[in-house]
Amino acid sequence: SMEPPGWAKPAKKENLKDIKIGLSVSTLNNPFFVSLKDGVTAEAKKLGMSVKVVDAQNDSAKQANDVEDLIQQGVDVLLINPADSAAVSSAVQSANHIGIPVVTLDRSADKGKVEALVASDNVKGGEMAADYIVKKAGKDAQVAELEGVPGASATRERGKGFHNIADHSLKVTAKQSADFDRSKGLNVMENIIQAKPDIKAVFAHNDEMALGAIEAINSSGRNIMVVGFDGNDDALKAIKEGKLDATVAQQPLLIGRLAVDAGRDVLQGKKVKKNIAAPLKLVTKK
Amino acid sequence: MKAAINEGTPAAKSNIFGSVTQKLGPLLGLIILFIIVSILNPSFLEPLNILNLLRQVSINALIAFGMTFVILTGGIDLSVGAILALSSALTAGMIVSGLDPMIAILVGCILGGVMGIINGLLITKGKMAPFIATLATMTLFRGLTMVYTDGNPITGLGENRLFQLFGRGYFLGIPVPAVTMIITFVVLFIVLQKTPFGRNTYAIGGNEKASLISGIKVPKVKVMIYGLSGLLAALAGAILTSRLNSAQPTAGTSYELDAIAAVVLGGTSLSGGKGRIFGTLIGALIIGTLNNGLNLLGVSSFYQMVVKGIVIIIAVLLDRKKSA
Amino acid sequence: MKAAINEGTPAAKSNIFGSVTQKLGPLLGLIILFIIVSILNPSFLEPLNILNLLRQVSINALIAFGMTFVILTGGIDLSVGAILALSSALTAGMIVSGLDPMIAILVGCILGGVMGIINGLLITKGKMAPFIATLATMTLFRGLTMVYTDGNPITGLGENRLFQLFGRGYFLGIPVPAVTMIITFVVLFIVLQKTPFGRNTYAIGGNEKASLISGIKVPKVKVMIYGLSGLLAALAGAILTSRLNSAQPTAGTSYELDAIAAVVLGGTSLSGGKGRIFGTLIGALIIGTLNNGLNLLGVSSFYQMVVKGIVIIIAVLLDRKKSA
Amino acid sequence: MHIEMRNIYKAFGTNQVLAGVDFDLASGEVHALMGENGAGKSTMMNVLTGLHPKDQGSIFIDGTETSFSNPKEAEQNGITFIHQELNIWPDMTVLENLFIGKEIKTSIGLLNTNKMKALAKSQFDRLAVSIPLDKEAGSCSVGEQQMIEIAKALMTDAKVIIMDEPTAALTEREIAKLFEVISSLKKEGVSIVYISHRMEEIFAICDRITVMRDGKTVDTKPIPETNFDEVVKKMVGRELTDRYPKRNPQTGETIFEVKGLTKSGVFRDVSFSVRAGEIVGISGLMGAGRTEIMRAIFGLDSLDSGEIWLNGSKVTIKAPSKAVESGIGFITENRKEEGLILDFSIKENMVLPTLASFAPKGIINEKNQSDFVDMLIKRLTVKTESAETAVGNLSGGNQQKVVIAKWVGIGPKVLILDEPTRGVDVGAKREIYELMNELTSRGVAIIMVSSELPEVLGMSDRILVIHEGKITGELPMGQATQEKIMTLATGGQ
Ligand SMILES: Nc1ncnc2c1ncn2[C@@H]1O[C@H](COP(=O)(O)OP(=O)(O)OP(=O)(O)O)[C@@H](O)[C@H]1O
Ligand SMILES: Nc1ncnc2c1ncn2[C@@H]1O[C@H](COP(=O)(O)OP(=O)(O)OP(=O)(O)O)[C@@H](O)[C@H]1O
Ligand SMILES: [Mg+2]
Ligand SMILES: [Mg+2]
Repeated sequence: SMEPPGWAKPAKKENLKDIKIGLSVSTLNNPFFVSLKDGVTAEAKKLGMSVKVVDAQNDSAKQANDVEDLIQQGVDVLLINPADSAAVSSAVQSANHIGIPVVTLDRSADKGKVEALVASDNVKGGEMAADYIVKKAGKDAQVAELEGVPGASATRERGKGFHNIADHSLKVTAKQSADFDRSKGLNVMENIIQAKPDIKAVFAHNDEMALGAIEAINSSGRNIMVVGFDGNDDALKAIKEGKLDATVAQQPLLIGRLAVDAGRDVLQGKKVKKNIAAPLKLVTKK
Repeated sequence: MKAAINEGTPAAKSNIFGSVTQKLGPLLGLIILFIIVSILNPSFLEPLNILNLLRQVSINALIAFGMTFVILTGGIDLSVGAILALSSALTAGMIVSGLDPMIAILVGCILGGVMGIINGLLITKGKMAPFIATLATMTLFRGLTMVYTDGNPITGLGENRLFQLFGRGYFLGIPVPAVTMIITFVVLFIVLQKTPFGRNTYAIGGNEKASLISGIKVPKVKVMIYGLSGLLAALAGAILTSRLNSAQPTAGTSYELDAIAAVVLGGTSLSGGKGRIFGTLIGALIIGTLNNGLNLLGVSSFYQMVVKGIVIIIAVLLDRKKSA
Repeated sequence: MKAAINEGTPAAKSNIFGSVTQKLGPLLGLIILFIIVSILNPSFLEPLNILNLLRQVSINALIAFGMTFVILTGGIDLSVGAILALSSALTAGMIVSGLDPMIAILVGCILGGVMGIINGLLITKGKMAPFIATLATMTLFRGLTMVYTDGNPITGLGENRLFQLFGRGYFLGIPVPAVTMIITFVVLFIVLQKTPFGRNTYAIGGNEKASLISGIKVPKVKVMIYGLSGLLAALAGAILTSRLNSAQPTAGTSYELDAIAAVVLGGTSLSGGKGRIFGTLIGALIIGTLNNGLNLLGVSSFYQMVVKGIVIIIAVLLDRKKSA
Repeated sequence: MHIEMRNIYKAFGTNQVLAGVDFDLASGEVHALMGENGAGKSTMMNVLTGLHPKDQGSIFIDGTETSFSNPKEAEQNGITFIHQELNIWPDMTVLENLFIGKEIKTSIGLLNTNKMKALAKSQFDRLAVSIPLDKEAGSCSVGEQQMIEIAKALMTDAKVIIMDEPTAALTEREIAKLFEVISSLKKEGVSIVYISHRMEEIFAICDRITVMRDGKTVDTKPIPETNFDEVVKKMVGRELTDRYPKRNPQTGETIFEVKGLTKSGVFRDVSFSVRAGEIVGISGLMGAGRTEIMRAIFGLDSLDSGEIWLNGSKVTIKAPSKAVESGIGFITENRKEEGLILDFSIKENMVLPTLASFAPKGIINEKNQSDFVDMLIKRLTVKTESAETAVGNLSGGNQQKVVIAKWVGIGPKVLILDEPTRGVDVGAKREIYELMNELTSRGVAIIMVSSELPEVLGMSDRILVIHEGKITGELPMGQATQEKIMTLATGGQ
């Protein structure tokens, strides 16, 4: 059988008054997701709901367990920030079996019933970054790409968007992973500069790597433009100081807030949009 | 430090009394943990949660069973997480290309066994230290996974019912992964305690030279054991593939550490020759209960790490005290 | 398996010829690697790149120096990466709250030493296996880092020039981290080869029981060595903090594996008692050259893992062959 | 220095090892300490030097009650212990070994290698030892390692030296040198506690003897007032008529033969054969290569060339498992490292080579196994409460019996015994010899490597002498004498 035995199912709750939200985050080792979580908790607090947060540490298997544990705690609505959209499906389906509504954040689920997806479009963001580089560095400029953790969805989507444009408008002559990590971004960038001295611009899949790349570029004395992704505090500060050229800023706090609102609406029987977009914006030094 | 010299001192005692506490030590720990968690959050003991717990534990337990054999010989296998990922990717690849999922799982497990055998050969024929041999293959297998999947998860595994049941279904009300784990446990328990192969495993860990001289085919046994470890990692990978309905290239990252922790919490000595697989089952349940319980208690993931570190230290220290 | 039993058989030979190849083996490997990479991409040999390489290597090398002492005693330290992160976060926290950065670094290093001493005490007083003790503290220290930083990097470390030079500056044209690494190497080389403390380190790894009987204060030496390992990890952390101008909560993840690989590639035996710190320096350079070279050659990160795994296997196998 | 130990008690767990021993050591005497394996000799000395704390009793040194908390402290007070188990660091050089824990430093705290070298040299000269100081200790022969330990002890300027079976691994020549050193130490007023199972040595160099049994001192007497038989009787509690049982060989066909065994640098062109029911003794100096030949026959080391024939057909033995399958057993010279799994029970150790035969259907039959082990325990008179006792808790002699039982259990056609009675007390020795007789009477071919000439002479039907890896001679039973063997062993004709 694909369903838990009847005797094991929890008693269903009808009371909508004190709503308990379950939030499963893909990771809290990254300021972006920390902000996303903060957005959820702040909004929930405002609305007087309680939140249980679990952290999957980027492991889809742990996320499946986490969601089960949240269901066990009798949450009324599940906000899931999937570590991977395919892998999260079965967790969504288990929630569906029990009848708990699911809202996903930042990434969707391939299968199962999801009431709403609140996300900024990573593919779109990658395209925005590429467009900006084409505009500033010129068509067919040599660029480098600092990729995130191999296999992570952000890596794939941002890379995909970037290449949608870059493949015909830019020359991506170096493409290396720096694992979303600042110190690796620094080392890898040092080496790229060494190998490809004619690089004009770098697109980093997140701000951490971009900030690492800046350190490498500064000490090499070259002039290379850097575009990051996420818009975290450090990056925004670096843009203000003129160190970083641009970042594709997401609005994690907003994503969190919108997700809570969507969850509330579903529980109150209101209709919600399937796709709720949190706008991306390209932040530059102007 | 004197203990090092007095080793084996409580001669008579250790047989009558020692072996009882050796067996009960970890179990006692588990029971205490159970009591604490269920007092703090009664929903822990609800049937569904216990079923969840069993399912959650099954993957780590399967890997840890293989790791028990490896550690009993005095070795270590750091590559299990990477084997899990690679075999899972290969299995998914076969399913996508149209092979029957259950046959794909079987082939995947065999491939996992082969990867383990490669470890075994590096260690025996290549005379590499297990730590470094499996550290290298960990990197290698993980790299191959990335190359094979191009860093993308493999999805579209179809709707084969048996395959879905394998990771997500229930058999007589018990989650199928838990059933798999229990059957594997019983088989391996018998192998380890009741067969010459099991005895040889202990012997090699107890004194490898003496084992060799006693006519035990030490290299052969070791290769088989690393093969077993790879096979079980692949089996765990198959369950994960079914649960997640996809193969994740990053699956299994740092699972080796959880498996080793389960083995050690279960009272098996890292220097080999001493320990039992029942302890490993308990060890895996302790780790699973911690994960599950801390989630239920709403402890933030940062504090969860702190708590887990402390619990491991306390558990091992208590075990040492008892056996001292 | 035969090697285990024949150990040390080629009595006379090993003194004249063996010790030379033991010293030269890893160095030879490094030279071959250098030649291959520079043929494939001549820019590898440019002075700026060599300076980069030295700077990139310095962090792993510093950690690996401490790891060499630990491994020589037959132990292992899995917590170095977590100590690096925690001490780096604490240092950054002190700087942000207004302490003089250089004093903060000093205090941070001492705190790292204290964390190492905790490891040492768990291992000696608590009689825990080093693997499991440092596995537990790895989780614990990493958790504490997360709790302390709330998962966010600590920034705003100001513009203190000395502090910036520490990770990013040059001294007589050589990157300061490389200078730090070289000075540390010289000091530790003398400690290990020319002082009773160093002798004791080898003795404990060679025969712990006999060392104890010979009046070596084994627990004290061990605690000091784990303390040293923690201190060096913290020093590496301080360099990283300065280089990145911030403390990253996830810094140092899996650095322990790189450090262990450097030690083993340098020819030090994981079972203790045999090896040299010069080898570790070479080992760290091999790993650094691989990372740097594969980047320069534009090898995709997936294949980088595959290549690294294979290189480690080949290097260790060749080393075994030579010493067999 | 005058030492007095009074009414000492010491137990390990429930095992009461010392139960009220008294012992006194006068200044400048050589005092023999004898007793069966497990009588508590080593333990008593470990208590004296502070390795193990005593449970009860008192120790007086020059009249003042003293209690050392560790061996280092004892050493600083002039009491040095050469342990029965060698304390060697195999990967370190001879020089490093000599100074571990007491390195000489320069004024700035660095190692003073020159000074240490000079000191080591002078000590080695005194012992007439010529081991290179930069040789790895692990590649030294057991005898050389023993000499390193002795030199190390002499360097401490001790007033009391405890020697726990120092000659177990020494050659006649080295033993002679050691005895010279002992007598010169005696003249300097150094006292020596001399523990040994070799009766001849005791009567050759000791002034007084103390016999222990079951953790108590039975008697202390000046050597001239006692004799061999009395000592043995006190040790084992009964008369022991002969040290070597009568051999009554009934040899059959040649069942084992080796031809031209060669391993370059170790041995060359070794050929010999053994008949069913025959004991072939293999003699030679320490390091002559006897053990290496046996290891190669057993498949532990590789051969460069040569053939092994068993029951008239040629066999290739690439691994010990093959040797065991062919019916060859090998009792190694080093029981703790190579013979036993110390944490395993007696039972588990004894069935190790025969496990598969107890599991015809894959599952081990515990009952059959226990019956088999009980039979072996009885037959070899292993002294133990139960078959479940961990082997590590047995005395040396009983451990040796377990190793032998393990190989008797496979029903061997050929049994190789390498130093079968090293460190074994007279009583147990005699039992081992009787067992060898019993085995040969049932047609087992035995190859016995031994460094104890009386043993070789007492038990062999034929003696082969090895010198530097070559067989230099063969002596049939009736014609062998100590002198003839020594001539062949040193390469003379
Ligand atoms: N560290 C220890 N822990 C437990 N038991 C021990 C320990 N040391 C010795 N024993 C036990 O104490 C008893 C006496 O051992 P001891 O080594 O003193 O005998 P011995 O007279 O020196 O014998 P041998 O002639 O074989 O050397 C033995 O039964 C032995 O197993
Ligand atoms: N484990 C070992 N490691 C290194 N060298 C060894 C080892 N065992 C023996 N040797 C060396 O091999 C040579 C032959 O030693 P072997 O032990 O075969 O001699 P033996 O005649 O049996 O003497 P013994 O009575 O000491 O066993 C010696 O030079 C010895 O130093
Ligand atoms: Mg003794
Ligand atoms: Mg020998």
